[in-house]
Amino acid sequence: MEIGLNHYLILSTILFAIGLVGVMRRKNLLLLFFATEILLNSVNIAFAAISHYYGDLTGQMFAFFVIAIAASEVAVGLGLLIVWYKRHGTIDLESMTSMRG
Amino acid sequence: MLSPINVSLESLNLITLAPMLIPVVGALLILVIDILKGGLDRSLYVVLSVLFLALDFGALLDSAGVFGKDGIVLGLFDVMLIDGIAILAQFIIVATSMLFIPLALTHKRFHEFSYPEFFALFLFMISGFQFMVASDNLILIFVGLETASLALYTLIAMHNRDKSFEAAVKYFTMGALAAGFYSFGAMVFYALTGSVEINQIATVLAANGYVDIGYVLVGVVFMLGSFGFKLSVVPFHTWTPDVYEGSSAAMAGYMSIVPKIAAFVVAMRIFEFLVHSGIAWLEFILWIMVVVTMTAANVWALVQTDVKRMLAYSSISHAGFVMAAILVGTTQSNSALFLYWVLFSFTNLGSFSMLWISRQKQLPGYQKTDHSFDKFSGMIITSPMAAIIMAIFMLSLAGLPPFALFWGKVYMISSAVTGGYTILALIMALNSAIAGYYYLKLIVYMFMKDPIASNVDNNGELYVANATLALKSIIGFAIVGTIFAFLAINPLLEFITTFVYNSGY
Amino acid sequence: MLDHILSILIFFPALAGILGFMIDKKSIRAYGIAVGFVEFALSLWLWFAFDSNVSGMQFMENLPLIPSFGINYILGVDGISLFIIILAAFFTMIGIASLTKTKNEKNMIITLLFLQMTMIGVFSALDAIVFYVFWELSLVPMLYIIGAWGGPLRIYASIKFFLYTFAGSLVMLVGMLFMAYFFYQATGTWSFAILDWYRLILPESFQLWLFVAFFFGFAIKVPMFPFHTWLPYAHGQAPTIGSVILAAILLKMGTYAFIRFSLPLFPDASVFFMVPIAVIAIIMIIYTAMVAYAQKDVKQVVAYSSVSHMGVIILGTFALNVEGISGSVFLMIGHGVVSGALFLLVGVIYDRRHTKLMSEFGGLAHVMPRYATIFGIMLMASVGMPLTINFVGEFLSLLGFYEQSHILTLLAGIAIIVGAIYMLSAYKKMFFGNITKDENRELKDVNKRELLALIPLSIITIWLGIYPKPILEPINNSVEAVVQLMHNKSTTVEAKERIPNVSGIVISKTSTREAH
Amino acid sequence: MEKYLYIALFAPLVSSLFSALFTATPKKQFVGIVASFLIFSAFVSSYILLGHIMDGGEPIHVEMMTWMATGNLYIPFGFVVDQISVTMMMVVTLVSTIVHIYSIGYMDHDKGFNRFFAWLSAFVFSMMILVMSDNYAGLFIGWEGVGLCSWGLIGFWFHKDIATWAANEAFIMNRIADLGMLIGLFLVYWNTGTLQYEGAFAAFAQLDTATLTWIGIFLFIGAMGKSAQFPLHTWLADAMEGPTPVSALIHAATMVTAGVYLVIRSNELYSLIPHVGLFIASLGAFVALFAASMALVNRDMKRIIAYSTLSQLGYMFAAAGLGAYWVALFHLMAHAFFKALLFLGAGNVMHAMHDELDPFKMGGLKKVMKWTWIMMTIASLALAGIFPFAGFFSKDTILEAAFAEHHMVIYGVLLFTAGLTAFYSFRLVALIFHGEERYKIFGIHPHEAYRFMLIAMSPLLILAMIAGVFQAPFFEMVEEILGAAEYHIHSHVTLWIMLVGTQIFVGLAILYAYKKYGTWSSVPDGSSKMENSFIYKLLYNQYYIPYAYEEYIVKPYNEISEILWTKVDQKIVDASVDGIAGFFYSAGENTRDMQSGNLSTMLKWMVAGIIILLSLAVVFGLAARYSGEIMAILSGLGV
Amino acid sequence: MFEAVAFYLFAFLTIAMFFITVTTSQALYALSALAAGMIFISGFFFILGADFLGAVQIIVYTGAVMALYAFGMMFFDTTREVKEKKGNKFIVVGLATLSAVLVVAIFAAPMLSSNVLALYPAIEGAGNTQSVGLVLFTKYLIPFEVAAIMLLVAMVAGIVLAGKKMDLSLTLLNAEEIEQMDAEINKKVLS
Repeated sequence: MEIGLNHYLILSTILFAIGLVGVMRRKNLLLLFFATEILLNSVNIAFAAISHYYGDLTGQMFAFFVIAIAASEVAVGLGLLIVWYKRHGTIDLESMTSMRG
Repeated sequence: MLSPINVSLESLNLITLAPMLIPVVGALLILVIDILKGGLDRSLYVVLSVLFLALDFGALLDSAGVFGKDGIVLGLFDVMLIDGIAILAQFIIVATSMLFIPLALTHKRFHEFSYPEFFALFLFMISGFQFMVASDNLILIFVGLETASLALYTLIAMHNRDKSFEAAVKYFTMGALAAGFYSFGAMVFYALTGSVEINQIATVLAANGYVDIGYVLVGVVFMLGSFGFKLSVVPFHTWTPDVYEGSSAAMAGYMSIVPKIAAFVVAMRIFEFLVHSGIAWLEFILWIMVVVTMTAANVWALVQTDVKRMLAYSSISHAGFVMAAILVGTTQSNSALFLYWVLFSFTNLGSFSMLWISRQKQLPGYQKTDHSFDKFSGMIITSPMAAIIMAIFMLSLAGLPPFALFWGKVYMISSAVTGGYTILALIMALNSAIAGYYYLKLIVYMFMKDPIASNVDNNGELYVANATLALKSIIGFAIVGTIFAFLAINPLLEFITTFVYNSGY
Repeated sequence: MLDHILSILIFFPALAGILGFMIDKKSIRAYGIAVGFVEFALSLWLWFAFDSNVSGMQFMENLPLIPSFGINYILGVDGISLFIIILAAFFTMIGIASLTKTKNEKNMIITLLFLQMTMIGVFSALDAIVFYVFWELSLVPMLYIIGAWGGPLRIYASIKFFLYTFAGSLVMLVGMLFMAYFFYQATGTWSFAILDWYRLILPESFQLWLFVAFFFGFAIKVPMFPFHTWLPYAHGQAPTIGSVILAAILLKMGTYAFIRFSLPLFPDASVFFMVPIAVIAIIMIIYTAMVAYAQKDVKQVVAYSSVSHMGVIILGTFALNVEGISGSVFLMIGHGVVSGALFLLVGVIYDRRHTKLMSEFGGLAHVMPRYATIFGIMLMASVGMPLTINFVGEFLSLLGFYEQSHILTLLAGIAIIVGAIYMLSAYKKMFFGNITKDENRELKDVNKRELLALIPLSIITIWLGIYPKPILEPINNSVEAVVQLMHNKSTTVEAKERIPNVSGIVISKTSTREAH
Repeated sequence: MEKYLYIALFAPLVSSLFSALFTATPKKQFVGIVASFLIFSAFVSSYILLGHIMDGGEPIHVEMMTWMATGNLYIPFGFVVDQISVTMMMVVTLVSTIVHIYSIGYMDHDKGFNRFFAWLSAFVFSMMILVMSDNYAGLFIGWEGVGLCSWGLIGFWFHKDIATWAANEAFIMNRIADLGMLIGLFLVYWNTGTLQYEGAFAAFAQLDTATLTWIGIFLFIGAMGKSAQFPLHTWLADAMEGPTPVSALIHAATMVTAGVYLVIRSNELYSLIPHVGLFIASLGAFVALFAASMALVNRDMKRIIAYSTLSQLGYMFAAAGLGAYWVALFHLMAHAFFKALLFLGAGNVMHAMHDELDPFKMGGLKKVMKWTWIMMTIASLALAGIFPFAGFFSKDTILEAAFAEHHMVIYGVLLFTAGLTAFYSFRLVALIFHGEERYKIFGIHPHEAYRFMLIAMSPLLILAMIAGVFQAPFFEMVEEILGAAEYHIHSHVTLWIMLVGTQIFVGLAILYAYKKYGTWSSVPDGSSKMENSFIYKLLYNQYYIPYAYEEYIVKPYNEISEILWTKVDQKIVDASVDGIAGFFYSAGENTRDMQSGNLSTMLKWMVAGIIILLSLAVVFGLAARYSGEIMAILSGLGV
Repeated sequence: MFEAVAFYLFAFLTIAMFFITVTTSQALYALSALAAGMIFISGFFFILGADFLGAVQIIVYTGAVMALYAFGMMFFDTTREVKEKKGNKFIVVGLATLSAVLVVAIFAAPMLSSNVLALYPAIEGAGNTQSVGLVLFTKYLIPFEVAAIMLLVAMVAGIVLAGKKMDLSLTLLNAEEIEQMDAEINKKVLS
């Protein structure tokens, strides 16, 4: 049973879908951020796999930068959450509906 | 074993980096100044920013000269791609930024402009956008995009009130999702072609004759999702009105222009070859997206009660309108995109600035939001000049000749006509009529309603509550540009067309 | 100066308008009248300098604007546009002169000056985009006039007016862009110059589509049934001056554009659509006349009567022969004068009673004999009494169309019956009978300021009815050129038959070379 | 001679403008005098021109200036004085001079004295244009001009609702006919290339009969309106609401005969299409009878005379239709004299009776109004065609013409009508001037009119008596242009039998009228048997035609207008426009909840967008991949 | 064979962990599951020979990011049970499943263009880290530097947002209050 690229791609897609479920489902912003991490990680697997099967390093590069980006996002995201939490004592996204229509 | 790699300095073309590095240096300098001596006045940072942006602009002129002479320049292992559209986009980005940053010098003090970090982040953001447009490598595009976006989220939040945090969080979260889409899309393209460079992707796909059309489409879908978010294409637009409302008016105006032109350039790079490859599906989808975005945004704008939010929807609609250029995909349409955006930048920044100078800190009872329509009732009586200027901006946005955007619209619709998209051209034209309604609504309030008593008493002070010389100059500049645009269209058009054409678009 | 007289005519009022901001509120009226007078004098000079024997464009100006896209600032007048320009200058002048005291008089006068710029611009532009610029721009001052000084529904009316016409003209814009594209395909250069377009012979199928596109813009402006509903609102709500200018000049833009664009550019399509358009015109004539009859508000009567008369103009235009088109151009002038005067007259009574409902009046002839007389003259002109200005146009229009279709002309001729019905009944309701309302007993007859506007109009009405030659002759010369051009350009057999070959007209007179 | 032409033409205009200057001022006696003088000068000029023509002078033809010229169309203000027009000019100027002078007295106490003269002179001017023009367009100017003045004069007492209503009715009904006329003009122009009589007549010969028939029909429709022929006749009776001099001038002597004039003027056309002529003649005969029958029972003095006018117009058309143009013209002239006289006399009576119009409320007036009585009696005799008065020569010639042309039905009808004419005329005279003085019940003190009014009327009286003398010279004069032969009944015996028989028949009718009404003593109150008979009601209600017009044309027109406005224009046309706008607006209102402000929803929208795009991509991708198979399946299905 | 076993094992584990992350109502579980998932993912990297990436994954994600999140959790006091609204679960799951099924359906078909020329091939004989380094510091030098800027931006942003500067909003204060505040600051500086 040979593990081909498709296996990894399918795995990646499944994980991506799980991430999407999280993104859509979570009302707590922190947990929602977790889901976005899942999204990025799932793609990373695919990149690494493609890179492996093509024998090309670009995919790993991409994955590397994705990790960097994910890390930066966490910093900014948490910063925003902290400010919000300081004011409102919650990080539930239901508390952010002052603008609509 | 590894052999040492020899890289000649000339082959790197380091000069291609100059325009991006200048704002980075500026940002660092600002941070350093702040560390050395805190509490300095914002005017210092404003002027410094303007100076660096001016330098940046100078560097761009230089790049433009080089491009005019030698054509497309690649640099630093071909990661940097300085072609016509990159230069044009950077011109728009830098010029708009130069117009924007003096808006910090308001009469009232607002949180974001009081801190040097704002200006540092601002300059970082500009360099991020510049990297984004000056490359066809999906990785650099991604990194540039994220640099700019992260800075932008912070800039929005720094307005420091509940709505701005809310806006920043919404923008951020959706941005994270869009980043996921982007990386997934890039992954698909990489899987298909083994490359993350757009021209390489195009070459490989063409060589394969698009046999894997299904995969290509998946990649396209995710890319559409990601750039749809950036360009606020329906249904990825939902952040736009909230974010515009949450941020300061000046920032909202800025956001309606700069991030979008950057995204447009990248979208052009990605989708152009796909459209040309004759993927009927993409054409169809883009057609639908353009039409839906234009129309739906207009329809939503109709029912707004706040001017800023209305303008937010209107800029969604404008973006949809301009998306048509990517669909049409001719040299004329791509030139039209830039022409339109140059003209749009004047007008839209001007109109948001008009909101900005009338920004109050405490809202009177009749006013629910910062810039509700009621606020502008009878403005022609209390401050006629401001009302006329605002009206001209609105008329220009509505596409009424001879104001700036009319020429953009004409050229854009003409490109659709030339490209064979007759129905699209008609829909684009008729959308202006729908849009006319909500622009007129403001004019109706300003010119045809009776003023609110308290505004009459203080002689329309409300409308210039925030005005300083700097703001007035910017508005003056915008209004002159808006009215007399027709004088500049010809050179602008020739310049843009040359650049776009020589870049191969 | 004559070389640039058109530019001067266009931009003098605009400049005056801008400078007008600096003038004190109390003195603005005198300023407005002075500017209006100078402009009118200039327009008369234009007429004086105009060579009636030349059928082509005169006083041409050509400046590059966006040459790389073929947009140039080209101006010129011929017999068709000359008199409408003069009419525009004239009406602005007397409009300002007869302006009653309103709030924000200064804004009103400055707006009127800008409006004048756009009106003259439309009629002298020879580049489609420049034409479009003025065409659209004319909406803005009108929007303001209706919206700021109008009646209770003014905002609805003004927005409706604006958006309706705006939507229509956007379709027209697309048509123009197509036209330019076809020109580009044919010649390899972009051009929006109308005279360049005249040289382009399009296949019939293209003509049909383009005709339809242009039609939307023009038809809404005219306004043709069923696109006319903005007009009653606009007129009903607009202040007197707004209605006057709207009826006298702005509506003429549509019919003028038919002659300037649709006919010479798409002769085959014009023939193809002749019958449907004639049917619409007839519906306009009869239907709106009946609707006018049902009105309670005298201004609405005049408004609907405008639509009805515009139907006759359209019919004359689509007669596609010299008689009909000359007649329709003449009727544009005639209707401009007469409907303008009628609206002024309605304004007179509105100023006194602040109502326009006919049921509020009755027996006014007892207290306001001069008013009744002038109203009567205009009424008779409106119903097309011979020796008034309208008759010439109506007669020629119907006469012209009779060549194309007998039965349709017969139907259209019902205009003279139904026109009389609503006009006379309105007159009867207002002026005849005994005074029933006490408010009407003490009404003052027309004063000097009002006479200042009404007397010249009455004189013109009768003078041009008796001796239309000074106007009809230049119109005729230019129209002959248009008809000949259409005949030469037409490709289908039917069109060749329908459009007469005007013998003896040397087409080179209208040579497009003058444009370059 | 041209000078006289211009004087004849423009003196009335000057008069009108002069009077118009004083419209806003109180009554000025001199306005009437000046106006009358100017009209008189026109009469003198016309007389000189008549002399010129009678002497066999060339017709005078002038072209004053261009009116309309475009394309091939060329219409000048051209005027011609030939035999026909000079006759008309004489009639018009003579009657109008008399009416002007008469009006000075009649309108003595009226506020609108000056205005009246302005209108009246304007009418004369229009009429002069009508008859003098050398082309159809000029004729149309006059045609409409007289219509306008008629409107102004019928509605002269504009405070009276019924008067203004009648004015509008007259104008609108005429407009219907004018449309026909206009179409006729168009036909003439497009078939002959000109509207000049000369050119058009010359070209008619080359045209096919169908075209000529159409031209004839449409021009005649015009004539029908102006001359109030059935079915456009109702306005004439209603027009009697105007001042009586107006009725005399416009609705008896001049304007209403314009239709006849048109037919006579276009004799070259109608000669070519005798079948249309026959129709005209038949209609004329019908109207003659029809109008006379309504006059029998009417109880309004002026209306009776109006119906009589209508009836006489029928005679004229009958003559013209049969090709006896000169007879028609002669009857036109003679009729103008005695009918004007009749009307002016009626005016005197009205004055005397304080605007009372019901002859049943008068009676015995001959005692106080001797001159008026004489005049009206003679005018009635003339109308009835009693030898040797004017009517005898003109009307009997028509009968002869009908007889000679072997149209026995027309002849019979006309003959019968002659009897009716005599009856109703003398019914009127008897009721007014004879019998008991019923007016006393109403406390009226009648008085004779001003002397100068009576003197002004005297020329008409004389002409009504002696006009027959002119028959021969008149025939001589117009023979050349109207080219018709004298109508001689082949056998003298037949002729005499006819003449005498007619006279006796008419005489009996007069006697019957006198017998029945000469001693009338009460005011009918609608209870008598006759008044309740069907025929009486039918005739009294004018065959219910005005009622039918009101019910089936006017009211539906009002209702349809109202429906078109409130239902169609507002509810359909406008509502659909607003509907489009409303659709967009409500679309915005209904979908704005998509922007719920909830981040979770926004994220879901993004994902949903991706999913939708993906689904489309999959569909498309599958379709692309299996396009061959799909095509195969589809073709298998027979699609 | 080993590869297959490892793949399925790690696949199962990551899917399970991430599933727990998005479904659990306990924030702590979610955090732990996420961290575990991240580590399992690094397992894939090692299988695929991307050693450097695997190491970075563990260090950056599990080390830095997760630590940050953990601090965040403590700050936000999310240890208590998180309530998710029910009701639109169907939409959520439906959308996600649909997307997964769609993409899987496409990917299930064999990748045809697997004969792509590697532009930046792993260098024979060099370790993964060395190869990565070589590419990173030549071709991807600029993205690398930009990423540095990005991290700087993130740092500045984090400091600004989470720091004291945001505590008092100048946007909401009116002019007098701002003046007063400035005066106090000046006093502090002087004293």
